[in-house]
Parts: sequence; structure tokens; C-alpha cells
Amino acid sequence: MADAVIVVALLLVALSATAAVAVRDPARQALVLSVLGLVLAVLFTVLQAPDVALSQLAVGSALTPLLLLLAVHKVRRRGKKEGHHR
Amino acid sequence: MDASLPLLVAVPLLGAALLVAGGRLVPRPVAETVGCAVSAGTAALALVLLLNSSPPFLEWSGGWTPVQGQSVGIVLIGDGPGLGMAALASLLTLASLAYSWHYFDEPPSGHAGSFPALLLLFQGGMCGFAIAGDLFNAFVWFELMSVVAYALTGHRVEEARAVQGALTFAVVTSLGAYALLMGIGLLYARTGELGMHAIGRGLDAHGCPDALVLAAFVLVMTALLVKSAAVPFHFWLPDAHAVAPTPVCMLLSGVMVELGTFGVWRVYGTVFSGPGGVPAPEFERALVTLGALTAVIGAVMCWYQRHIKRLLAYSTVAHTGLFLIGIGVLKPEADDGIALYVLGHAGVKAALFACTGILLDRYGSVDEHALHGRARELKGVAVLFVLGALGLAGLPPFGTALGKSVTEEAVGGPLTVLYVAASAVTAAAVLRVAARVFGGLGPRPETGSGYETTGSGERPETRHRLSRIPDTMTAVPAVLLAGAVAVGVAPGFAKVVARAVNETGSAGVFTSVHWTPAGVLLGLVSTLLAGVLALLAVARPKAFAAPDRALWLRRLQSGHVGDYVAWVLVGTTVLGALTLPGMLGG
Amino acid sequence: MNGWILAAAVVLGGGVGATVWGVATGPLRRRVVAQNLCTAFACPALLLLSQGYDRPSYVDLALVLALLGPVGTLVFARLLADELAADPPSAWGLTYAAAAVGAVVVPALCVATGPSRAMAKLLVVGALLIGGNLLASRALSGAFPEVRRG
Amino acid sequence: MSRRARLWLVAVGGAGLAALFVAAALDLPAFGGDHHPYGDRAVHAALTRRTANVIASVNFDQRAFDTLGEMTILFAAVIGCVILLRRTHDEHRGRPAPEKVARPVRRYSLLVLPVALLTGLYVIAHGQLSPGGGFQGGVVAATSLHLLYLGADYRALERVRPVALYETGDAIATSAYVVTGLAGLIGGSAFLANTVLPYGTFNTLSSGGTVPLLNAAVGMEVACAVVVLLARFLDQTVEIEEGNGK
Amino acid sequence: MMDVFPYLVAGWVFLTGCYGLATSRNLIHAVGCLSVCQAGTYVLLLAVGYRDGATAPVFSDLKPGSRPVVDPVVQALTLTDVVVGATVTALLLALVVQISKRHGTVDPDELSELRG
Repeated sequence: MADAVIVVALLLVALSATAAVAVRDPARQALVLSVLGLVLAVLFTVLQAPDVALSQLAVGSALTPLLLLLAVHKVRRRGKKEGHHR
Repeated sequence: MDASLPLLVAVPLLGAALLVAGGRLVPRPVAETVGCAVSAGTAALALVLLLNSSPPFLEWSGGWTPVQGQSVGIVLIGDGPGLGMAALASLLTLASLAYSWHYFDEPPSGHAGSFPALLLLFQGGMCGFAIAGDLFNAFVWFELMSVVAYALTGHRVEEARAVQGALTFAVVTSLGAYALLMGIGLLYARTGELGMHAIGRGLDAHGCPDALVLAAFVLVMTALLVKSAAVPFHFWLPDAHAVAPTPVCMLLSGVMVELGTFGVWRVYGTVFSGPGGVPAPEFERALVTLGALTAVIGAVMCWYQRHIKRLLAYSTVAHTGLFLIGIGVLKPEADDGIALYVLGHAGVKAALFACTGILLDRYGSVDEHALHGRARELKGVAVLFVLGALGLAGLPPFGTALGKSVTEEAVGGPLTVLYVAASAVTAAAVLRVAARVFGGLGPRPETGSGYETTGSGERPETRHRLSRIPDTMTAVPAVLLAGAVAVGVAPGFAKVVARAVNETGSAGVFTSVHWTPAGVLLGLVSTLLAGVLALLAVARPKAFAAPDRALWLRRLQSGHVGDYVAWVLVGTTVLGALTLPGMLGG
Repeated sequence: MNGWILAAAVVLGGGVGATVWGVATGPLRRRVVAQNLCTAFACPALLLLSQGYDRPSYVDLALVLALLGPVGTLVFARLLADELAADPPSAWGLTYAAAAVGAVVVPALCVATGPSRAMAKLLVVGALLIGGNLLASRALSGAFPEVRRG
Repeated sequence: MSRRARLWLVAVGGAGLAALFVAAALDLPAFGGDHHPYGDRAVHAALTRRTANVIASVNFDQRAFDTLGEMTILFAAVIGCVILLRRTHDEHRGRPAPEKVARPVRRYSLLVLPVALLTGLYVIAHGQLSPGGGFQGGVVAATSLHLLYLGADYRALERVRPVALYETGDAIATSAYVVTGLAGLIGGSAFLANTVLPYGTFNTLSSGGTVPLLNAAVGMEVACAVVVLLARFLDQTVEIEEGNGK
Repeated sequence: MMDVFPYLVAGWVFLTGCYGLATSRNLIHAVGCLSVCQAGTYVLLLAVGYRDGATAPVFSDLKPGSRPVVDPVVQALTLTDVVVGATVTALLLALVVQISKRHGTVDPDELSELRG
């Protein structure tokens, strides 16, 4: 019966991973990836790996989305500028 | 003595850290001197350990020596092949540090030490991978080596090609690394161990191989074959090697790719060669098939290039194919031959890249057509370049020739023809370049714009276009070529190499390795063939350089990350299919 | 199987499951709200799991999440500000519902632990979680008057 | 290659790999099985060295050589990013416009910043006891500094973040790890051997021999590395602009 | 079913990531897909180390030997893996930023260098 929560967490991981691939816009994908990071952390907790869950939380909830969004921002700003020049 | 084995990794890492910490304070020459000194020190250590590696020894990191045959630590293997690769990597790092000495592109302000530091980290990663006896530890060093290589490949961020090639390289190799990790997970689930020997014993204890062993084999090999650029995992290599800075190319083509091949040899020998692993005929079928395909495609694509660095990169692909065949046949003589071949090839290929770098820095182009006849004044470089081409063809007494002839005799039959043909075609392409660029021979080729990468529009890697070639830049290829010759002629060297390889590789079968009349003849034949092909190509460019025939092949090399990832997936399936038949019975 | 773990499974399956669906589909304004609510549901679930496994040290996870989750949302609010300004999200009903989950779980756990250092930690987590979430939610909806800073 | 052809390749390759993986999964020991020889040995070894968090013991003692590689990868990535995201000849530094920040967001950020920083240090310090350690705590601490960017603005962040200092800190922490390892070689038995310091009392901050030292080195390395990484990216996004003329 | 389900999820996540990587139209999205691939490896490793009814081998709030514990080694491996993943993501994004500057696009279909 303790498996129920593991199954739930696994399903959430599978769903959000699929969503992270299916969502094609990078800014929206960053949102899904941050949720994926969180769900992975929950999965690691139920698999009794709090250390890994903690590092996944630290990386997945703030760091990776921040990096992704900064890259998106830079790329978009460039695109806009180029549009003006042409 | 044995306890100093981890220092092969620790010393370059410490050197790199200190260079970054102090790089702000010291001027560039000091940083470069420190880099050279650390690299040379590590090379010396590797050589000393290599001389003491008979019989091979194991070192347990952290002092966790096994209790009742079991340990919780990481095992490092100090044997001839591993330490030999570490020594080769260290010496080549030293060579590329010397080559980039003082002339290589200006570092960003306040980061005088970062380029030498990255090269030292690269060296540390390669040494760590070479001596790793633990599968996960091998993954860690594999990843370090890769991460540094991505950064170095994209070092010239102002070049559109450099950043694209680096990204392709990074995505494909990272995917390979994650496949390796999946494989490690499967093996750990079955055996509960991470040391390579321990996993091998665990698999044997479990009994006959099944689907799990097959999947683990395929996943682990995917990573190593991506690294060693076997078809169809090879697409990243020309893109990355053609755009990386020259000193980095010397390392990538000279030793990193070969480390992938070494990894295949090491992992098969320790993990999968037992009764619970992959049966020898299956391994042989998979590796020889992929190797032959790699050699053929590499040679053909090499012939049709005009971007000189890209041409050399494809010749690396072709030679990797030959190495994989040699490892795949699982004969002690072939292993010895490949060890010598890798040593000789490293010297020759690094020297050729070094000469190409001189062209780039002097003329701002690496395009065979645009450079036609322009480099007539560089007599010394021309001699080095031609010597390198002859070494590639396998002209005795180069080490490549000795290694090739030993392997040819071991593999026998049609594969011998493949060895001669692949080395002749790649060498012919290089000779053709030499004839056109340094000799100005033949009609000036048309500069059509087909589906290809030209070598023009590249920027020199030095601060200014060189008007005079610095001595360090010519001395390095000369020394490297001398080393490649020494591998072939130094008395007793081949025997020492063969002994070191056989001590770990072939369960006590010792073979003698020496020049044979047949081997010398085959070497001369492939050199002659290369010369004739090159002459014909120069004299009759139309008949020999018609890229339309190979257009479908060239279209596969599309520069598109998605394509390459798709090929990696196909490659795993092919590898699985090639290995499957014999495993079903078990 | 104890009740705490069952409760965690329900919160995960219902709350976090809904946010996964919400973040994967629909317009941007819905996605950012879903991302914010994901923290609001996952954090109580982690607290419940800690209690269910009888491992007080797992509370650190919830603490870190309560700190960094809203920070992540603020990052999105900052860097997607242009797009969000055109189509501001507003889902106060859901936000308060999520906050209520936290507000129910934390006192329940406090009762279960009894007064101790662990309870103080729980209260800190609860305050950070609810405060952070409401603030992040308001920041997303652009409800704040903006202040220019030199 | 056309998109269609690529899709076919992915389908063939993916189907093959999937079949292989499913077949392998069926041969794997059942989920939740009891056979973990290495794991059981590791737990035993950690307890003999009086390290309460076995994962910390595996990371910083039994498999400390792996962690050396891991932190070097991070170190290399930082140097790589510094080089890849440098300002090139055709770019110039713009002056970022002051950002608008809502007052409650500012208050929240400035309030949470010290809490997050302390939490990060707490997670690092208790690495060998409770879940956490140098890596997790380092990331939390470094992220907390960036609350200044969210709460105030980029220039406030720049004042508390001399990047050069953090780069040096990164390198020094990496060398500290290697030097601790060398101390194990000189004073003990082997590289990274945990035999130099006394093991202390179980479940206290100073237990575990060199584990807390290595843990602290990694914590510092990671914190500095993340700060530098984010600084490079923020620099690109906020400051560096491509010039039209030189 | 429960015996293999976690492994299948790991495989699914890995392959989904590969699919996204191959068909991506935006390099930033591709980098995200690569991290999805890597998530598959985390799931596999931790699933392999799980033991029914066990708890984490962290003895700060637990008496050693009082409860069965899961495998700590895979957790250490996954921890390393997470770090590697974050750094590779950062490095790849740095390269993507430079690609967008030099090529003016981040659509892999429009990158026209390095052919043949």
C-alpha cells in the first residue's frame, strides 16, 4: 500500500516529462521544467532519497529555470533588435 | 609508488585551480609556463608509473583496500594500456600547450590562465578516464573530458561555425553519456557493484547472458562509440574538429577519440568478456561491421573535403574504424598492433593539424582551393606536411606502419585490403592538399558552391595574421613526427608495448611484434597507392573530384543536431541487432 | 500505510496533478499560476510525507522548497513581465484554496509533533510558504503599484 | 535531411531502443528488492567512520574520488562559461535601465534573503548529519544572493558580487579539496584517505574525519560557481549589447 | 506490475527526451529536452536502489539498525548526476546564446554551416 504514493509520483513525473517535451515554446517549457523539477524532488523523497531531492529542489526550482529564461530573454531581445534594423 | 596513481588526475586539477586563482595576478607568459610545467610533471609521473606497471597493479582510492575481496572504494587500474594512454594524453597536452605558446588568441582580460587551465583540466579528465577501473568513475571523467572539450571547441565564440560545431558535439556526446549512465544503472541493478571487474564477476555469477546484459552492453557501448566516432555515431566529429582551435584539434583527434576506443577495449575486457557477458562472436560481429563501415565512410568523405581541418577530421574517423576492427577481432596480436597504431597515429595526426594551424594563422584560410599555390614559400612546413601524409599512409619506418602491418597480419583476409585502402585514400587526400597548397601543382580547382563546407572565411587564431612562423609552431610538429617514427624504429619499444598490452588483455598469451617483409611491403603498397591517387587527382581534378557521386553521403552530414540524435538512436538499434543473434540461444 | 502518507498521496494526485495539467496547456497566464500553485501543493505534501515516514529531518526539504519556490515564481514574473502585462493572470480562488491546504496541513502537523523545536520549524515553513505564495501570486497578476528605483 | 525522414529514423531507432529497454526491464530484479551488497557495505563503512549521513560518507569518503571529478566538472563549466560568454570585440556594455520593482516584492526579497542564506549555510554545515551537504546548500546560498536582483535591481546585485572574487574563491575551494586529498596521501595511506583527522563523536558537527572539510570545500566551490555562472548569464542579458559600429 | 513500472517510467522519460531532442525546432527547447533525458537516468538509478519498506540511510534522527535502509550508493551517484546535469545545461545555454548572436537564429533547421 505504501506503493500508492510512489505510483502517483511516478505518474506525475512521466506526465510532466512528456509535457516538457511537447511544449515547444522555450519560455513555456521553462515553466514545465520547473514543475518537472519539483515533481522529481517529490519522487526522490518517496524513494527515500532526501539528499538527492534537496539538490533537485535547489537546482530545478530556481536555478535551471532562471538560466533558461535568461537565455530566452537574450535570444528574444536580439530578435527584436534585428527586426528593427531590417 | 602505487599510491601515487591518483596524482595523475590530482596534479593537473590542482594546477588548473591554481592557474585560475592566480591567473588574474600573473602575466600570460608565467601562466603558460606554469601550465607547461604542470603538464610536463604529470607526463613524467605517467611515464615513471608506466615503467613500473609490470605486473599491473590496482590502487584503491581513499585507502579502501578490499576486505574479503570486497571494497566500498573506487578502484584504479595501473596497467600498461591505461598508463600508456595517460602518458600519451599528457605528452600531447604538453605539445599543444607548447604549440599555443605565446601566439594563441588573446585571452579575455584578467583570465590569462584560463586556456592553459582548461587544457590541464582536459589532461586530468583524460588521465582519469584512462586509469579508471570503476564504471561510474569512468563516467565522471568521461564527462569532465567532454565538458572541457565543449568549452574548448567553442573557444572562438566569434566564429559562427565554432559555436555551432561545439553545440552539436555537446548535445550528441551528452546524450551518449546519459546512455552510459542508463547502462550503469542496469548493471548495478543486476550485480550491485560498480567496479568493472566486480561487475564482470557478478554477471558471470548470474549465469547466461539475457536481455538485460544486451541492453546494458548496447547502452554502455553507445557512449564509448559516440566518443570514438564510429558510424553512425560519428557525425559530431567533423563538425567539432573542423572548428576547434588547432591546439585543441591536436588533442581531440590525437587522443580523445582514441580514448573512446580504449574504453571499448577496457570495458569489454573487464565487464562483458566472461561467460555471463557478451559472447566473443557477437562482439566481433558488431565491432568489425561498425568498424568497416566507419573506415569506408570516413575515407570516402575525407577524399571529398576541401576544408583541410575537416578533411583531417574525416581521416580520424577512417582510422578509428580501423582501430575498432583491430579491437573487435579479439586477437592478442591485433591488440598489440592497434596500441602501436594509436601511438603512431597520435603523433602523425597532431603534427598534421599543427601544420594546418600554421596555414590558418599565416593565410587566414584552410580551404584547399583558395590556398592553391599560396604556401610555396613555407618549405619547412611543406616537408612536415608531406611526411605526415606519408605517416598516415603507413610508410615504414613510421610507427603507424608497424602498427598497421601487425594488425593487418592478425586480421587477415579482406580486412587487410580495407586497411590498405582506407589508409591509402586518407593519405592520398592529404597528399593532394600538400601538392596543391604547397606545390601549386595542377590546374587551379574551380571554387564551386556545392553542398559542402569551404575553408575560407576562417579567422586566424593568433592575435594578428602571422608574417613569420614562430619556431615553437614548427618545432612541435617536427617533434611529434619524430615521435611517430621512434614508435616504429626504437629498438625493443614494440616488444615492450606488446608485453604491456598482453599482460592485461590476453590472459597470458604473449606475442612477439616486429617488422615483417610482408608488413613492409603492404606499407609500401599503400603509400604508393596514396601517391598515385594524389597525383591523378591533382592532374585530372574533374575526373577524381566529382562530388555528385557522393552527394547522398554528404547530405547525411547536414550539420543538424536533430539528425545526429536520430542517428544515435538508430545506432543503438543497429548495435543491438548486431549483437542479438547469439544471445537468444542463451 | 498510514493516514499521513495517504493524505500526501491525495494532495499530490489531486493538487500537483492538476497543476501539471495546468502548466502543460492553455495560455501563459494559466501556466504561471499553475507553476506557482505547484509549490503551494508540493510543500504541504512534503511535510505530510516527513510525518508519515516519521523522519523529522525531511522537513528541511519543505523548508528549502518554501524558500525557493516563490523565488522561482518571482523569476518568471520578472522575466516574462512583458507578456504577462498584456494578459494578466488572476486566479485568486485557486490561490486561496492552495494556501488553505497549507494552512490546514501545518497546524495538523503541529498538533501531531507537540510543542518543540520541530514545531517552530514547521511554523516557519508554513509562514514562508503561505506568505511567499500569496506574494508571488500578486506579483504575477501585476496588482502591485510599481516603484522606480534608482 | 527532411523532417519526415528524420521522424522515420527516430521512430525506427526509438522503437529498437524501447524494445531493448523493455526486455531489459523485465529481466531486472523486481522494484524494491532486497539485494544491495554495495549499499549494505557502504552503510556499515559509514557507521565505522561515525558519519551519520551515509550519503555524505559515500560522497566525501568512500567515493570521494568521484566527487573530485564532479566538482571539477562544475569548475570546468564555470571557466567554460566565462570564456564562452565573454564580451567580444564587436560588443559593448550598455547601461541597464533601472528596473521597476513593486514595493512588497522588494520587502519580501530583502526579508527572505538572510533567511535563505542562513538556510544554505545550515544545509552545508549539517551535510554529514542530516539530508543536504555542500552541493545543495551551496546552490541555495548562491540563489539567495540573487534575490537582490529580484528585489532591488541589477546594480545592487553587482555591488555585493565582485565576480572576480567569486572566481578566485571557486578556484581556491577546488584546490582545497585536492590539497585535503593530498594530505591523506602524505599523512595517511592513500589519496583522499580519511585517516588524517579523528572521527569524533557520532552525530555531531565535527564527526566523520575529513568529511566536513571536503563538504565545506564543495559548498564554497558550488556557491561561488553558481554565482559566477549566473553573473555571466545576467551580464549577457542585461548589459552586453551588440554594437553596430566599432 | 509494480515490479517493473518504475523502470518503464525511466525508459519512457529517457526516450521522450530523445524524441524531443531530435524533433526540436528551437535550440533552447532542445537543451530542455536533454535535461528531460537526464531525468530518466535519475529515476532509473534511484528505482534500482529502492528497498521495500525501508527509509533513508541518514541517521541524524534514526537509530542505526532500527529500520531497514535503502541503497545509499545510487543516491550518491544520482547526486553527482544532478550536478553534472546542471553544469551541462549551463554550458549548452551559453553556446546557444552565442549561436543566436552569430547565426541570428536558434532554429536548427536554419543553421546552414557545416554541411557535407
